[in-house]
Amino acid sequence: MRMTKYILKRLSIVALTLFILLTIVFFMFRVIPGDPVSMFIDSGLDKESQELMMKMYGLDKPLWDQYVIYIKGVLHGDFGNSFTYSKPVLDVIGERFLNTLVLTTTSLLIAFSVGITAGSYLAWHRNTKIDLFGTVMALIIRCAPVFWTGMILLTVFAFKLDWLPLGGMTTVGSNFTSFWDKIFSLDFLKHLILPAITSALYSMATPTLLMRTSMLEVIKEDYIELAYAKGLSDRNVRIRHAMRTALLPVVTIFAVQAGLAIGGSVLVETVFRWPGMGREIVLAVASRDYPMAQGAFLFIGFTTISFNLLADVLYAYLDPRVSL
Amino acid sequence: MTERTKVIEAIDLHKEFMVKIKGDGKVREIKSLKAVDGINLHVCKGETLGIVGESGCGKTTTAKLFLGLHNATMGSILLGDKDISHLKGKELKNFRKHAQMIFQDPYESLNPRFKIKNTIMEPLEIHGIGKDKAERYEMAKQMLSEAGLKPPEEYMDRYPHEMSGGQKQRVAIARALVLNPDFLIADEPVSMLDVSIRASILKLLRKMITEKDLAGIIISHDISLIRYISDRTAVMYLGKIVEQGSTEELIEKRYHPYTKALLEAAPNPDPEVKFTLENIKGEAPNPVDIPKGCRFHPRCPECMEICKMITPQEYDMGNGHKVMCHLYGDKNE
Amino acid sequence: MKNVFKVFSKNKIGLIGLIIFVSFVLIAIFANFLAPYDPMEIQFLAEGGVARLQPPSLDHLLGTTYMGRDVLSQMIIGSRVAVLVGVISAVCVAFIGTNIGLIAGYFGGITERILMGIVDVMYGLPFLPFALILVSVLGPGVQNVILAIVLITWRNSSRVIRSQALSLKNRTFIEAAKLSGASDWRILYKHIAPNVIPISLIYVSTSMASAIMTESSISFLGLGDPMQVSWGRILFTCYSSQAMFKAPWWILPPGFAITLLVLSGYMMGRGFEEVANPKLKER
Amino acid sequence: SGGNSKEVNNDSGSEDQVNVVENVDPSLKVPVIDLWLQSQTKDPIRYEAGLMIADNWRKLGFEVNAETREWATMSAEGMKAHDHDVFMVKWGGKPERIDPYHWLYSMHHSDEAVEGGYNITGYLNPEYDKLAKTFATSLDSAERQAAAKEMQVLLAQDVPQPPMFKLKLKNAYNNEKFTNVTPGVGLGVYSFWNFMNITPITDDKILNLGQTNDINLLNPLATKTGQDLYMLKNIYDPLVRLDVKGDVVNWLATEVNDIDDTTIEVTIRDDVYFHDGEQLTVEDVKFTFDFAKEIKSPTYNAYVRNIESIDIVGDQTVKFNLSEPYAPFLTNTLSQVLILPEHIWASVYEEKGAEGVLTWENDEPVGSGPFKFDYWRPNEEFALKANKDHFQVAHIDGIVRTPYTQSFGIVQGLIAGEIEMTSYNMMPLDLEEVAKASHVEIVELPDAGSYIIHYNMRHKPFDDVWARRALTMAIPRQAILDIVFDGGALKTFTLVTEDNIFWTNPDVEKLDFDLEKAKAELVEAGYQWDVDGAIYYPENFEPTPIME
Amino acid sequence: MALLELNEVSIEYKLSNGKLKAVDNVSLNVENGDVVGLVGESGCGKSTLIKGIINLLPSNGKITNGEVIFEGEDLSKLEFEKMRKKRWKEISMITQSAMNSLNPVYRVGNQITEVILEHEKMSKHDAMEKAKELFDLVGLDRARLEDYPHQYSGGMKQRAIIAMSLALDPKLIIADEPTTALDVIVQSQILEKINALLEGYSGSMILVTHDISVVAQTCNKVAVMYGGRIIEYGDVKQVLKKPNHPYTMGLKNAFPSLTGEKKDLISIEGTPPDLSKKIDGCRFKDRCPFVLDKCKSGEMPFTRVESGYYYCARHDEIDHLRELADLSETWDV
Ligand SMILES: Nc1ncnc2c1ncn2[C@@H]1O[C@H](COP(=O)(O)OP(=O)(O)OP(=O)(O)O)[C@@H](O)[C@H]1O
Ligand SMILES: Nc1ncnc2c1ncn2[C@@H]1O[C@H](COP(=O)(O)OP(=O)(O)OP(=O)(O)O)[C@@H](O)[C@H]1O
Ligand SMILES: [Mg+2]
Ligand SMILES: [Mg+2]
Repeated sequence: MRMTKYILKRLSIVALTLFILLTIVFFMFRVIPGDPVSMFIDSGLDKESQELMMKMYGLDKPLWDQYVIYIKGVLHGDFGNSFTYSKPVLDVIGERFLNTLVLTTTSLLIAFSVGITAGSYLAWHRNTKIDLFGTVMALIIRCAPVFWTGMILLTVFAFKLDWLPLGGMTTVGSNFTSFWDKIFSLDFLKHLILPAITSALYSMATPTLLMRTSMLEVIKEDYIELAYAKGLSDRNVRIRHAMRTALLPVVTIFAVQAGLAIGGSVLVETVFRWPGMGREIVLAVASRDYPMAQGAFLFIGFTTISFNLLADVLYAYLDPRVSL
Repeated sequence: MTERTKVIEAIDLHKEFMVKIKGDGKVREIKSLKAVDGINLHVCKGETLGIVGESGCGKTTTAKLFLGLHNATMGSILLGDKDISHLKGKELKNFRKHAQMIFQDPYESLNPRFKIKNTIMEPLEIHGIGKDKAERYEMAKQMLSEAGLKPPEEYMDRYPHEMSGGQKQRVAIARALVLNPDFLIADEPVSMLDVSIRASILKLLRKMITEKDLAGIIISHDISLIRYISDRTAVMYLGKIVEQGSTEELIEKRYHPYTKALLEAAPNPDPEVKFTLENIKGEAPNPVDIPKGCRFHPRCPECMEICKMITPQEYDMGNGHKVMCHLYGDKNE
Repeated sequence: MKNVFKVFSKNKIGLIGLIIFVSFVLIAIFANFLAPYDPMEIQFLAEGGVARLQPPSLDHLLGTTYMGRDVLSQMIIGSRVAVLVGVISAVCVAFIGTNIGLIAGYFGGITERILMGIVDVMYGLPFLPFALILVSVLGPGVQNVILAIVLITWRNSSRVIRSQALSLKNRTFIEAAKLSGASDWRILYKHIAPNVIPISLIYVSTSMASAIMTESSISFLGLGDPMQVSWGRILFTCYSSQAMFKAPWWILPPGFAITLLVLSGYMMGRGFEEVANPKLKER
Repeated sequence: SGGNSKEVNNDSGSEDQVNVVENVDPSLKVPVIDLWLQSQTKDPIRYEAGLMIADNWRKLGFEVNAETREWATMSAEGMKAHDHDVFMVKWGGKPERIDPYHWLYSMHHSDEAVEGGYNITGYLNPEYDKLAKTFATSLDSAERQAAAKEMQVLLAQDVPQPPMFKLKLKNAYNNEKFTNVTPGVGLGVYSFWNFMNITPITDDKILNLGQTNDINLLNPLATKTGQDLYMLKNIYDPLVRLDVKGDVVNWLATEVNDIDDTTIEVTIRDDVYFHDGEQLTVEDVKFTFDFAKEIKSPTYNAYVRNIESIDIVGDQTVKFNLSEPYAPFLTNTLSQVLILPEHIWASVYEEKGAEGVLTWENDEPVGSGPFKFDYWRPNEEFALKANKDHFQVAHIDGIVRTPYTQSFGIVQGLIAGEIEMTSYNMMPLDLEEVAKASHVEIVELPDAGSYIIHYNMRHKPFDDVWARRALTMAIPRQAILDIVFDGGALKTFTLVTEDNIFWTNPDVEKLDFDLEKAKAELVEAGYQWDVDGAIYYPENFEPTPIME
Repeated sequence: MALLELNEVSIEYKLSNGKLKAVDNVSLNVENGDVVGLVGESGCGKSTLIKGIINLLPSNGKITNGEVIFEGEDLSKLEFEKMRKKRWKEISMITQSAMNSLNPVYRVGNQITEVILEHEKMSKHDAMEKAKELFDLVGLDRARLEDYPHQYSGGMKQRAIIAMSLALDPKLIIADEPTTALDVIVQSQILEKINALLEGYSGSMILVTHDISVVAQTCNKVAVMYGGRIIEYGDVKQVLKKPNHPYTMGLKNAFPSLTGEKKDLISIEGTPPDLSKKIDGCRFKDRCPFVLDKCKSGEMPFTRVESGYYYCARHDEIDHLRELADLSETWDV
């Protein structure tokens, strides 16, 4: 009961934050020079048509009115129509968002499972060569620009070796009956491998290093010494006592990483032509598709915040000492 | 005992904290915690008052209230005849010259990034004492050697981590006294130190208090230490002073059952004397929910029906010895 | 400060990071002398024609780009943007973040709530998309990229510094300073600030790393300053011309350089972490 | 310092010291030229070329501030607000621009020199305006042709916004899968006729197209990108179509008669059915034009603006009454407006109103064209299938169009056989790449559009014809062709490109790269230089907007 | 045969810049039924020594010399698996800070049953039953087995650890400062509990503390450790009544007492030796008021007495020194 109340309270803060975000974003987009219509002058939009088009988009109204209309719409769950697609923004986002989500979730799962295992392994073998090597490697991979890693992987595995496709989400001409049908197909999987690995490599260092540090802290704790004194096996101490507790701070950064991954997905999506949110936001900004850009931005913001909330709840669930 | 002038006096002092604590489920609740719950205390010139009590009973809070580091929720603190409990700005700064404190943890009470000389010279600088740096340097040196760090030059340029705990505590004493205060509180000044050097710090404190004719309060949870250093002793339990009087008399008469318990529990280095502690149960309750009636009654071996309902008032047993216990109610009527 | 260098001399990782970083700074400072060619100058072959996509040779140690520009010179000149963006944004981020964190943490109450409220909202902003939009709003240009980075990343350090300030302000030596009569500002800047500086320095280094990364990402997406050669832009040009699969000499160096410089940031950060680590403030 | 070509090096050696003044009046200094470059993302060619142009202008003493703009910014501030100094645009050579109405009338008539108008440069020449009027309204094509040639001469002298290059468009297709490829003017293999004519060799009769971006909107009344319209033209039919050379051929219309200057009568076929089975009638034709006008369709506004009314005059005949003579009525209006099924659009209108029609997705378009809509998964695939019941049936069974964001994807797709055709213009590196794959064949076709540099005659120094001419002559065309285009383009000196034989005037003055001549003309006009080589106006200078 | 026999055990830590000899040549016998108190200042090597006994030294620590014979077997040479089987079953431990010795993320009950299940074939249910009995034994409410450690007070945690240490009926219990962090009253409760438990217990115990009074109250033997060496060992009553080493003398007099007349407390000035440096001569020489030239170099002379041994160069003048040591002036510097 209390938990629900807490979450509701947090959600109301989230709503407020989102509202502020929305306002910032709304006005920010209007400050950008350029408009969604004049870009088409060269392809044959004469001056009257331009005005008609501005009117069609509701951009002839005073800024404040546009804002009020937009906010009212948002409150009713209507984010307006995308100028580019002439579809409700939510429809477009929904699709792109799922794509991004599939990619980031996969990569985060890889990153965290590998990172946690590697991190605790390194901590357990602290001050050895393996530890040094692992730590340095993790750092190096963390520092390589993700788009560059992607480009290299693409060159090697797709271009040179021709093992995997050059990008995109599915093979040209393949036909799937549903979203789920698609994402569980072998073809999709092949397309997913490189981008997922690329962004997993990038996100992996943080959980690895954090897990390592956290383990090192935990190893010093008295209850680990006691666990040994109790005659527990090495494995038992390591997994049941050390890893379990060391996991806690890693959980909190999951949210941060997830937010980063979703926000940063634009790079991987660009390199691998993944039709996701990140790329959409760039396109929308470039084409001054205000409703689309606002919506996408808000959506990413919302996801980031939700992940934070999720992490807090998860943390409280995992750590009996913490109450919300 | 001659009648001396009160330097500082607390009248009906209260301090409440709002704390977040865990309720049922996994959500925090905000509750009030009465850390200090109406105490009356005073110290006179050249006198040392000891305060003993278990952890969490409000000793440190009391000390901080005396020094204006906390604002009292209720009640007042009189320095001379001035209430200092809600001072601000310049007045507060002025008051600082009169009252100083030594903290429990010498490792914590010195800024790790300050050299010793900076630590000691800083108060002088703030209050504009001494005409220039050189003079302040001299004053600091003088103070250090008074605090037993000889030769002082050797210590002036050190960082705290280059000194032992005892030495740091001496620096802390020097810093506290360099402003020539009238009033000094030492909050568990030796509890973090090794037994072998405790005595010298205690002695130094005692010497300073008498020599400089200060009013001193020394806080400890160890009543046997208090015996060695204080003229008067106050026993604190869950935010209240349950018994106070001259140290010797208090140890001898031990009116309050809690005082008795404390004294009995005090460790004794004599292997011939074994424990006799049977009569006190459990641990001090959480100050967030203080028991009704006498706050000691759940642990008290002599608990009566009345104790469960009514908070006892303070009874004067003569000679300034006061007890807060229903056992002594009739004697006073 | 002296301590910092002392610790660095003992801390291998930090030291290596420092050396790498200083090397890049030197390259950036002397870029004009070091670069064998003008990075934008189109090179011609002896037999005529643009020297397109020449593999590494003595004339062009790292080969040439599709437009016949010398990759090595571009790399060297490109270090200027990286170092500039890195250093300036890092210093600004640390300065703003530290001050806001200190003030919020120390004064608490409504000040803290407002400042941290802002930080919370900032945390809702997805970093890269927001940076992209800001750059679109402000127009391309290194200074705008820096501004965008600073506007967003100060949130990170301010949060940590605040929690540091929060814990420091309850430390006894702060109470002791209060007892000495020190004013709030004195306590804040003479007593607390020096104790958070190592942490700020961690943030200087790591924000430097992330600023460089962000700049290169923005440039890679084609939104950087087109009139400045930067590593991200070299990669962008390489990616968008169709040469990326064919010219490893073109695609590899900028990535390595970014990695190395970013790495140096994190390594220095590790060094500062040792400084900040309470283990060293031995009892 | 960059971008020096051999050509430039040769010429910059001239050390003539003409008109160098020691103490020149600083107020005469020619103001800085802001040259807007296209950001590299949108077009690296315009970016690189711009840098080279700026370099050469500097050699004349002009101070040039070259900075890049995002396309959206540049279009709003330059194309629309005309607030630029100078920038470059690549204008597409769409088939409807074969009739040079757009180039000659819209882009240079004084009526269009307002915000949002096409006369971006602000060219005001009464003599030209007169010719333009004739060109726009006369129904006599010889008269129009003469006017057009004359106008081109004027433009070549005055150089308000000179064309510089036209691309050699190189499209690719898979010659093991398809044959009979017929690229159309302006569109290359993306032309309607190609889709009609291309013939499969194997059993795989679906044509896979690779493009750089996705289509956006299938509502013919509201879409604004060519990409959308070209696909819609396969689904819907216009009354007439422009053939591969750009000439008008009847399509839905069986007969088109000019009754007089402002009245045109059109008779349509009686065997055309929409994809839902309803017959296409004259009512649909009338409805479409009326409807486009009524709901103020931005796409068609320019075309239907002149239509006063439409009368149904027979079972298969309608009469268009124009408010004023409009010469390109056939090439523009009748070939562009796609006939919509009234039974569908009228009910949408009823339900949603005018605004609703314009924002309607129409994501399952029903037309009458030789291809039917199949499916569309945005950013993945867009598919059409052949309409076997059409009066003209394509040889292929369908088209699948895949958007690749990166051109290398297209190239690799072609090589790997993922796609069989692209209208993406192959760059030299791509050509190198596809040369390895024998099944990829290149078709080449000169572009009907060109790269135009838009001076702003409202701003200094472009208000002076001598400055414009000199600047034009300082554009290192050959060097840019060699270095930037790597041979993938040609020089052009008239907006009506040389391949447009009927309309072009190849005998205009050609202001090719010649720094010396440029300088000489400037000297003649009285421009002066200080000792550092910076350029100054003559004393008591009055700009000459056009040549007299 | 002694239950545990330490023969000339030395333990070193590897540091980044050298070595630190935390335990230097220590010999000790623990007989069945013995309760040995190990006292000494902070950092003198107490914890290191007992970690050495059960082979739980951190990775940079190593037994460099001597043997640890437990029931005839040298534990220091035992391989991990065999040692692991012995831990808790034969030797259990009550750690220095019970506060942190319980894993915060598991219920206390589970942490107790975990050790039972690890060493004994028993069902979960039976193990839980056993845990309940143990809780009864140490006076904790059975229901609290379901709680997490953070829901316990300090005293309760300490009791829980004591309960855990008894779970497998070990032959030896090692308690490392079990009461340091606790309040006087709670401390005496715990000590009393330990005493009570020891009465019905056949095994032995080593109790580490820096508080002589704890030793006095609980142990029958005491080992006084200083600078890595046990400088005096013997029967509690003997050692505390008639200390033989000047350090023991000082230490004993540094403890305040509530009983008896109030005499001056003694303070042993100076700091313990730096164990990372090689020490020549007596370890206590820098702080010893009786130091002579002969103390300053060579090995410390070993003197065996009836119940144990001590190291002091002035062993023939001990009685005289003892008298001097009672005077606080002796210790003033
Ligand atoms: N700033 C504060 N905010 C909330 N609660 C506080 C604060 N300071 C002290 N308390 C609470 O007030 C009570 C009394 O604390 P105080 O520190 O005065 O006790 P103490 O007697 O000094 O204890 P100890 O012997 O452990 O130092 C405790 O329960 C403590 O948790
Ligand atoms: N892991 C370690 N690495 C290096 N030195 C250590 C390590 N653990 C302890 N030491 C050092 O060994 C010496 C003895 O430490 P130990 O913990 O045994 O002392 P102790 O008597 O238990 O002290 P305390 O009363 O503070 O617990 C100290 O000087 C300490 O600094
Ligand atoms: Mg306290
Ligand atoms: Mg210890």
